Order: sequence, then C-alpha cells, then structure tokens
Amino acid sequence: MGILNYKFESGNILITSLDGLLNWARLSSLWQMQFGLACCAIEMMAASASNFDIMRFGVIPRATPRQCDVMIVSGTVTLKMATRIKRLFDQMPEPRYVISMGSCSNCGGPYWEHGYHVLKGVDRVIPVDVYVPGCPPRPEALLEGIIKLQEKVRKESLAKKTVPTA
Amino acid sequence: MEAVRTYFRDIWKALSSIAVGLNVTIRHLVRPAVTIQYPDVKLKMPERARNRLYVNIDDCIGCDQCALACPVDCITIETIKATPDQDLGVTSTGHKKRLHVPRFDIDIAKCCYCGLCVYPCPTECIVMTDVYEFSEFDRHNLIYQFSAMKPDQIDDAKAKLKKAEEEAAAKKAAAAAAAEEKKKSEQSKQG
Amino acid sequence: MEELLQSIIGESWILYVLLAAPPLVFILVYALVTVWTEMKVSAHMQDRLAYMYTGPHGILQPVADILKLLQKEDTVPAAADKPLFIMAPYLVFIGTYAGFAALPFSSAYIGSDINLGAFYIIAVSSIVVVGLLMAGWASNNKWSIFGAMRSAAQIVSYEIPTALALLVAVMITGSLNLQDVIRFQEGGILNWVVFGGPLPVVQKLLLLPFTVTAFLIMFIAGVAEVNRTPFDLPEAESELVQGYNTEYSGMKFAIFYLAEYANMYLVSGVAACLFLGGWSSPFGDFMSGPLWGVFWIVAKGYFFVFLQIWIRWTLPRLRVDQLMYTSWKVLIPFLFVCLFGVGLILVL
Amino acid sequence: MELTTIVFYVFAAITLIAGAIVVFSRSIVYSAFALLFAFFGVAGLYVLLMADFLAVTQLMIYVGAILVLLIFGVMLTTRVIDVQMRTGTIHVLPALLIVAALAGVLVHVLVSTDWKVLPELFTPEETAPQIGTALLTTYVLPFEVASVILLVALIGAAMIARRERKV
Repeated sequence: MGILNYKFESGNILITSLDGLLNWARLSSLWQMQFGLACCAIEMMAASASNFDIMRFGVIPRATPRQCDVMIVSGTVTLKMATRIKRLFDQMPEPRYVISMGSCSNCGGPYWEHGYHVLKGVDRVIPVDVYVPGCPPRPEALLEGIIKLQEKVRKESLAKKTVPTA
Repeated sequence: MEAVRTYFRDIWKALSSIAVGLNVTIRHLVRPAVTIQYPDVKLKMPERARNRLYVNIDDCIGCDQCALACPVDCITIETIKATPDQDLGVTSTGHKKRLHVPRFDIDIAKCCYCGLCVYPCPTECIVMTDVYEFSEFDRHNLIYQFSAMKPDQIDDAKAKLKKAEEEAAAKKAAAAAAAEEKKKSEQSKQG
Repeated sequence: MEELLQSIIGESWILYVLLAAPPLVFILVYALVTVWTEMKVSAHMQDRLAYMYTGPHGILQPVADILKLLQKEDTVPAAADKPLFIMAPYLVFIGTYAGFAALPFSSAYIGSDINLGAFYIIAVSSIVVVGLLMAGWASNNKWSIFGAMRSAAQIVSYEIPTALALLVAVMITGSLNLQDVIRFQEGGILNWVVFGGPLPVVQKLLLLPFTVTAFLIMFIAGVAEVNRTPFDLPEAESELVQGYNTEYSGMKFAIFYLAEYANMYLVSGVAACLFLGGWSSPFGDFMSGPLWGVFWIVAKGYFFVFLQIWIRWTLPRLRVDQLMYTSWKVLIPFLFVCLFGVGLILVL
Repeated sequence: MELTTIVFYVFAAITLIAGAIVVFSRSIVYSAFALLFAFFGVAGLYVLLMADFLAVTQLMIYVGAILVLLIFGVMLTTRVIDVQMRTGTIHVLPALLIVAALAGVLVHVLVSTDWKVLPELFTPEETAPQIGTALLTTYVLPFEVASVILLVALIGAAMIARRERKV
C-alpha cells in the first residue's frame, strides 16, 4: 500500500470506486489472530460462539500471523508477553489492524498504578486502531469494536493509507 | 481370540459412534440458529448490569467518597469551597451543596466496572448504566469529563474563594492584631 | 466435444488450451462456492449464522476473501529458501490440477481420455506430496516442516488403501479408463459398482458387502489424503500453528487453499466415478445425456464434498498413532479381504 | 514444427536441465527437488513413446515413493532448522573414468541403433493388459521372486526398526 502514498491527492472516480471495492473486500474479511491473553479472551471466545457469532462480519480465527488482518489484544499485556505481541504483530503482513480489547490492554486497567509486571497499554508497543473499553467488554462491545474498525477501513484509500478522522 | 474380538468391537464402536456424532450435527444443521444479530437486534441488559459509569453532576456534592472507594483510582475530583454568599442549592436527595466541582474525570479505560464507587455516594449521583458500546479510535477520548463548570466559572469561583479567604485572613489578622494590642495594653497597665 | 472443437478451430494449440480450460474454470467457481458452503454449514451445525453482511447471507464473502488476499503483503521470510518457497504452492496446485485432466465431467467431456485414468490420478497426486514437502522445507520453520512431514507420511500411507479400493472397482468393471468404468455402470442406480454393478443378481448380492466396504474405505482414505478433519494432523492448530502453510500469506496461501479444495473434489469425483456411476443418471435413461451428465457428476461429487464438510465439523482430530493404526491395521487388511472376495466371486 | 515435436523438446529440456541441477547443485535439497522435474520429464518422454503405463508407473513409483523417501531422508538426516546441506566434490578421477565408460556405451548404443520414425500419429494399443499378461505368464517366476525378496526386505526392515520391548 505504501507505494501509492500521496500520489493521488485529489483522487478521481476510478481510484475512488476501486477504493470502495478494495476497502469492502478488506473490511468484510478481517481474519483474526487466534490468540487470547487473559479474561477478555473468554469474552472473545464468547463473541465467536453461537449467540454472538463474530463470523457474521467475516472474522475468522487463523492460527498463523501470516494470514491475519486483525489482532485482537484481549487481556492483560504482561511485560513478558509484550515482546511476543510485538513479534506477532511484526509477522502480520500489511494491511493489518489492532483492536485493543479491555481495560488492561487499553491502559493497564487495574494494574495501571501498581502493576510492576504489566505494560501500561498495548499501544506502547504496537499501534492500536480501536480501543474497546470494558473489564472485560461484553461480546457485543467487541462486535461494536469490529464495526468501528470496519468504518475506519471503509474510509481508507489506495492513495493515502488513512484519511485523518475529524 | 480376545484380541480379535477387541479389534472388531473397536471398529464397530468407531463406526457407530461416528454415526451418532453425524446424527447430532445434521440435526443441528436444520435447527434455526440461536444467534442474536447484534447491531440489528440487541440483548436487553439485566436490571443491575454494570457497564459505563454515569455521573449526574447536578447532584454531586464533591464529597470524594467515590474516588476514595475506587480500587484503581480512575476517578479524579477537584473541589472549590463555595463562599458563604454563594448558594449552590440542594441535591435531589436534600443534601446541601457546599463545594464547587470543577473537575470530575473518570478514566473509563482504567475503570474495572466493579461498582464500588456507587455504594458510598450519599446522593446517589454516580451510577452504572447499561451502555456498553463506546469503543474509541483514540484512548484519550475514553477519559470522561463530567464537570459542568466552564473555565471562567472555575476561575470565578477560585477568585471568589481566594477573595473570601483573603478577607477572612485579613479579618483574622485584624482580630489577632487587636487581641495583641489589647494584650500589650493590659501588660503595660499591669507593668 | 473434442471433435466438435476440432471441426470449428482445426488442429492447433488453441484447441488444447480450450480443452484444458474447463477444469480450471470449474475449480475456481467450485472453490468459491465450497468456501462459502463450508463456513455456512459449519456455522449452522453450531446453531450460528456466519457471513451475513456481504450480500444476502454473505454469498459474496469468498469474493471478498480473495480480493483481500490479493491486497495482502506477500511476505517471504528472510530465512526462507526463496525459489522453493515461491514454487511450492504452484507445484501443489499443478499436482491437483493434473489429476483433473483424467476426471470425466460428462459423456462428452473429459480432459484427457487416457486408458489408465484412475491409475494416473493416483500417480499424479503424488506431486502434491512433493509440493507440500517443498513448502515445509522452504519455510525454514519447524512447524512447517513437521506439518509437511506428517502430511507426506499420511498421504503416502493412505495412498495404498485408496489404490486398493480402486482396484476393487477396477476388478469388477475391468477397465482403468474412467469413461469406460462409468459406461459400464450406465442404466440406473442398481448398476452402480457400489451395488455390485450390472451383473447377475446372485453375483451382485454376493459382491455387495465387499463393494460397500471398499467404497467406505475409499471415502475414508480420500478424506485422509486431502488432510481434512479427522485426519488434519498436518494442520493441527493446537500443535503445529498451521502446518506447512504457516509462513504463507496473501496469494500464495490462497493457492494452497484452492488446491486443498480442488483436491477435495478430486477424491470425491474419483469415488463417484468408480462406485456411483459418475455422470450416468441414477434413473436409467431418464435425465441422461451429456449436459445432465455434468449435473450428475457434479451433484455426486458435491455430495461427497458435503459429506467431508459434515464429518469435519463432527469429529475431533485423531492422534498420529491412531492415524497409522487406521490405515495399516484396519483399512488395508479389510481391503485385502475385499480384493480376495471380489476376485473369488468374479472367477466363480 | 509439429506440436508433438515441440512437446518432445520441452520434456527433453525439462529432463536435462533438472538433471543438470541434480548433479551440479551444491545443496542436497535442491538436488532432491530437481529430481522431481527430471522424473516428470522422463514420464513425459515415456508418454511420447506410447508407453503410457510406464509413464504413470514412473510417476507413481519414483515421484510418489522414492522421491518422497529421498526427501524424507535428506530432511531427517540434517537438523531441522539447518539449511546448510552441501555436497562437495570428491574422487574426481574415478568418477571421470566411470562417466567416460558410461558415455562410451551410450554413444555406441546411439550410433548402432537402427532408428525408425513412425510414419504418422497412431492410436496406441493398451499397454497395461499386455504388461499384466506378460508379468503373470512369461515372467511369472522372476516377478514372484522379486516380490518375495521385497517382502523379506520389508519384514527385515520392520524387525530392525522395531523397538526392543522390555520384559
């Protein structure tokens, strides 16, 4: 995606309609990194289960980072795990997105002040696209996060990676 | 002989158990799905669901009880004393408000939804609502500011308090000086 | 079809390209449909819905998946063996696609009407094994190589039951040419090899237990050969991440995916041709003809594809020793008995 | 040029290039994988020689069994993560002598053969039934002996590989 950065500042009809198609493809097929960290992972699993069924949005868990589009950081990011998360994120091919799920990965959550072993927010190691609050968030809250991410992807363009949101 | 019998029994067991499993899955295939299609259909939250915090700032008396109760210190409250001439009114529970609340921030990103802040509140102004869909692109948007006071109002209140304090201090100083004077004169009289 | 095309465009290389194209078109369309079917069937078996927002009931989801995979960054790990890494998915696909050459689609169309059809398909699918080993080796990743080795061991050992089961059908029909095998079974459902073929009633009744067993074993071995649950040890997520395609992303992964689904149809198609009368109608002359033939073979093949999906979402994964036990100690002895029985009955 | 001729040259080129890689590649893994293409090319040549059964058997036995076994051997004898499998050049003189002798034989065969060109493309007869009949009538003794030897080898391998059971 980087090659075309800022080459079509104004954009034209061809680019925009192609953008629409490609964005549609990307946003409706967000394959998820199959890993969970802590209690939020339980809710993430619940979101995949029958009642909430995250697959309705095209989110399929893939075991290998090479085939993933979105990483759902679900749970407490300990300092030890942070390096692994960083590595997994680096292994994901572009375009890639990150959803930070739950208080712990948003900002350290209950451990933000005295947790000597917890990373105070996963955005200190990888760029986060959507923060889903909750401790843990309801499965619906995660689904809402996915929808939010889809909105963000929809606004992207081939020429510019992200349109700055107002 | 026993081995041969086990061999064939195992094969039979495998086939029959596969058939049982296939029967279960095919029956579920034709059964209607139980999925709640989230953005279109939403689950009704139970009555005591604990989700996002809400503060009715009109009722807040700035007692700081909730901030003290919070196990993760996600509530920050600053208060300014009201001067005697100001009447801040009463809360809906009948408590008299004596403090301005220029800052009432809750960092929802830190909040762990335990609900401990709700119980000590004397005016029941901090409550847990059933709103759970509020994800953000930027983490700083998750810091919710509930105070209704505008910056000039805060400055005003601060200035008033300062003035009142100065006046009080001056009065005190004057009283102290008068007392000193009195003491001195009494001493000199005695002397 | 060959004669028809020959009369239109004459003898040129375009003729051969046109003759080779239909299976490719079929594979592409079929893979899109099956990806969707698999996810929908799996979801409904779990009382879920899956794919609701891309077209009605998500029918455009496979298109979205493919378009997304096209946009993905095509990574080659720094430590990988680059030429082999790039070649492997194509080799796997070529192995599968070459098998389709001898798979009949109707009485009028078969890619290559060779005398050794069934034998050729079994032989050519061994290229897939080499492709998988290549992928596993070139990725330079321990999970990949373990996956590739498991996969190769599994396919090589399950090729034997497949070939033996195929022999049972071939002994009855007396030909390795799949078109001949199907013509042998024409004339209604009772003439299918699984019901003993068009032989005298006594012979049919005697053959029935052996043909049914051979057919079942052919199907089981076919499931094992395409590495699907319950035989999906090469891709066991809980142990091996994603097996041999752990390091593949974007289009290369899509080709692996395509080859896997094409392989599913290949084993189903061969089983349908050998035991269920291929393109011949189950009602004798009713609804038969070249075009109905396409319908019947695709319907029969797709039924097995559905069966594979059904089994995948029902059964848990086997252990490695159970896998080998099933092949060497159950399927192969049973097939030897079948071969012997069928031979005896046919001779008498 | 006729299509068959082009196909022949394509298969010949595949075989030769793959063979060259097998011989000259420094990496054993590359050699092993190049063998696949060599076998494949040879199978194609067999098809052009109307020996379809032989071609398919070539694929089945050499690609499906021997090559897989070979690659397994190569992969298992090195450490899994180590790609540094190299072949060196040793015993140049004996190799040259053997190669020269072999080349002499082959050239002699090439020169002394009475080459016949088929007049035109003809439909081949089925070779599989002929081979089957020949194996079970004329050559039944060598065939059976070979299979017994293979069976003995198989049982022997199983015996050697079997873990000693502790009593």
